[in-house]
Amino acid sequence: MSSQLLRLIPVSLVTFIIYIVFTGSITPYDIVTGVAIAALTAALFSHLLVENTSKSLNPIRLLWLIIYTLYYFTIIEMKAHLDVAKRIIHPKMPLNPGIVRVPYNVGTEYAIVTIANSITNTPGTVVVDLDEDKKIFYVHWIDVKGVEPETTYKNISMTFEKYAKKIFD
Amino acid sequence: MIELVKTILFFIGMGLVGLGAVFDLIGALGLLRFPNFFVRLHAATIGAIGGAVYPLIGVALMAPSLESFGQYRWYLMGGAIITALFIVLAAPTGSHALARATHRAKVVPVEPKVVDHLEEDRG
Amino acid sequence: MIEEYLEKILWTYMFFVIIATFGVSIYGIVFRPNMLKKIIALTIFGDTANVFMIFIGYRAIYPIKPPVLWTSHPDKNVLNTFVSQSIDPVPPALVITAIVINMAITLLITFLAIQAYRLYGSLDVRDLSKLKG
Amino acid sequence: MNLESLATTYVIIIIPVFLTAFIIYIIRAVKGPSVPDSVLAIDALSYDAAAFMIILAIYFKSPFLIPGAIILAIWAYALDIFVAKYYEKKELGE
Amino acid sequence: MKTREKILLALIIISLALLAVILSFGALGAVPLKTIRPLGSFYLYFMANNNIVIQEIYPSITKPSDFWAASTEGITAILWDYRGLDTLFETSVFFFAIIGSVSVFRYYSVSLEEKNKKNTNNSSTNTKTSGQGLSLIVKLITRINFVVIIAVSASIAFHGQLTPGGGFQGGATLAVAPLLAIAALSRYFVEDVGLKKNTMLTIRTLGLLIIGLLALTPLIMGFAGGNPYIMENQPKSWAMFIGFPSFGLGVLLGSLAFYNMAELLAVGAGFTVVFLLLTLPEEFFKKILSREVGKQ
Amino acid sequence: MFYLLHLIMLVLMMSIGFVFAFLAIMERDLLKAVVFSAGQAAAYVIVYYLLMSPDIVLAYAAIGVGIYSAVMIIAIKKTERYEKV
Repeated sequence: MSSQLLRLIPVSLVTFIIYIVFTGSITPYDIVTGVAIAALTAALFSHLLVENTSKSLNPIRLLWLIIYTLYYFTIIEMKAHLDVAKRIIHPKMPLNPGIVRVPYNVGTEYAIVTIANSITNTPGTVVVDLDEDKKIFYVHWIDVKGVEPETTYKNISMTFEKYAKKIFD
Repeated sequence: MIELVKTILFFIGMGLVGLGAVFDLIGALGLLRFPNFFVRLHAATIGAIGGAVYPLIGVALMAPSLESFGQYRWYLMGGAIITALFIVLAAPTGSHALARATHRAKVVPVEPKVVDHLEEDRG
Repeated sequence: MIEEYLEKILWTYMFFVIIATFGVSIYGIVFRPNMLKKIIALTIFGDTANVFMIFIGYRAIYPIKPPVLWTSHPDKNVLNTFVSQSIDPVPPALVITAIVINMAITLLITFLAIQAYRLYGSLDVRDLSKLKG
Repeated sequence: MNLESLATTYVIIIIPVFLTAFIIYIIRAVKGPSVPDSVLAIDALSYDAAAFMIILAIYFKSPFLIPGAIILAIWAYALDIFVAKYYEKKELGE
Repeated sequence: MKTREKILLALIIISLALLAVILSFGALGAVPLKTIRPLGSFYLYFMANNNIVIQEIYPSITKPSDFWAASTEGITAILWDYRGLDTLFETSVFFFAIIGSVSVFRYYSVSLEEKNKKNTNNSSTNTKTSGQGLSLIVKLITRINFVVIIAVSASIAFHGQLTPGGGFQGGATLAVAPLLAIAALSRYFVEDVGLKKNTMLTIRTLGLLIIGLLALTPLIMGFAGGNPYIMENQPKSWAMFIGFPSFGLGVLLGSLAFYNMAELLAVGAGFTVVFLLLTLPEEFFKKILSREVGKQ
Repeated sequence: MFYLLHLIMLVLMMSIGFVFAFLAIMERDLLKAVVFSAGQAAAYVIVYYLLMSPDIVLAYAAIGVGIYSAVMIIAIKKTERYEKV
């Protein structure tokens, strides 16, 4: 019973933060309506979103999430953007595309989705499909450097998986 | 001190907005030039992340310095941040959903290609 | 001087585009045989009418703002500046009502079209008009 | 020159770049040999229009113009999911 | 395209183009005016102002608070206050369109167990990860997006009297949640969560009822003083009842905020009903239809 | 000068809306017509924005881009995709 109630906390917190940030002001009216909406959303959706409460309230994981976001959007993303931009502007368009297998070794849904969206958000790689039983992503890669699982894993998803394990697993 | 930080953030924001405009143009060009749907997905990613998320974050960084907006500059900042957050979540998912459906329904062939393991595994 | 003429030409072109869109959507409503295509044309017609309505409430001045006041305790200067910069709020308020009613009608017609397809197996008005009873 | 007039001038320089990009997206959306191509172009167009709307709010000096941006982004995502569902499943409710 | 159609199309376009030229050279006046029309200016002056400061512009009005809509947002002020009855009936039009749709599609709810009984090979009934809907990534992101969508739509609707937005806009934003759930997670999931057709219709009717009661409040309270009025925030100088409390919890808070909340509920639930009806599986529908046709 | 910049943006967006509307009416593949009509709605959203009506942007972006397209896609899935000539 108490775990059921604890589960409400992360969802309601996230809803409240989004509500206040989008509103952009902190008057008593905003706080009252925000708390009401947060409670309602948590009651409706917490069982769909949270499985392990202790994990979701762990500050170290949150810190890793922030570090990963900063690192991802400043360095990894910028490199990939420049690479694909070069291919677009180049008059001959050097393309070498193909769909390759990329293995992953994480268990939870959140970790899988973090890796998959990180791959897709990086220009140059798009997750076309995934196989949950064999633990494989099928990734469309703009410049196929090799088809072996080791090569693809090293080139595409190693960094993401390292952080995803720290954040969600 | 706070003024200095605000000014630095303002110029970083301006840089991000300009970068976003350039990436937007490049993404559009890529969408036009690339030969096939699956390759165009990468150009669309540039358009969505480089062309929308970076300028939105840039506007959010610029917002605290815009004094004439008064109280409502936090409204501008919050709207920009939440929109950026939503696009970060939604754009890759939309691309993935479209790619998977297109590959399953065989609407367009995967041409040119070096290798297609998904086709092999599905048989 | 040149700007005035340019402005006039651009406004004329704008009205031409609006009315050409009207013409195209009327063509779609009248001549296209498929019911769903007729519904799409109907929504385009409604949207263009709404855009035209908003143009009537627009003002040709430079610092132009939406009709939203910044403070709930305005003094005289704030009010005068606000009224001199804001658009006319009446047409947007009418258009919101129009959008909602358009949407309700479109939903109802779509339901009817799907039901007609289930009963008669066709969405072509030429086929449907041949049915008896 | 204070920061705000600098921002306004900067946005005036940015606007034509965005408009050019919009036109190129539209060429792809019109040409697009298959439906997913058009959807992809309109999708990217919508996300960029959302960003464009928020940038223009600085130029018009009115913060009240921005909430439309997130709505446009949300519904562009919904359009994606619907077209994907159309191709993938027999029935849209499944 | 036949020749006759081509000629007709050309005629339509040419005549309309002539109309365009006539319009832009002054049939409606120069259409984008430089000045503002008197009615619009009146609304803009009075919607957020109950002071005496506008006596110079409108000297004949001795009590400006009679026209005060308690909203800093012009369009919401007009929608729910100056033209409140229009909006009430517009909401009713949407309501009756949904009632009409429900009566066109005779419908009973289809649960997931019933569906799985038919295809016995599909053994898993776990709605989160079974074969329903799209891939795992889309499912999880859609579930996360519910939180964003609900927070954003609530913010838009609850601040309708301060910033752009309002009940209908918030409700139309909220409608994306059931729509995405139906597409990405399947309609059986939506019904299993508890958003069934009849529940939604009840919520929708409840929202409309709240709007009606709010509109009637000044009337009921005004009967005590003998001078009732309907549907408005504005305190009337002739009525005993002085209008809704205007400031509360630190912001402008007339009746408009409550109208917007009720409208959010009504519109969101109404759209859910429409999408649940539209995504009814065709095979079940065919069965119902054949049974009904057979009876006659 | 500034006013002309607004006007040019408006003219461009209205022309884009017209192109999409024309294609949506003339296309025989109904699914493509729906996608074009969503593009027309996106162009009109920017027109409404430039005409300074944020409330209409909110309402119309939801209805024009989203609900019309979704309802039409469902209807096409339930009925038929190609228009007979």
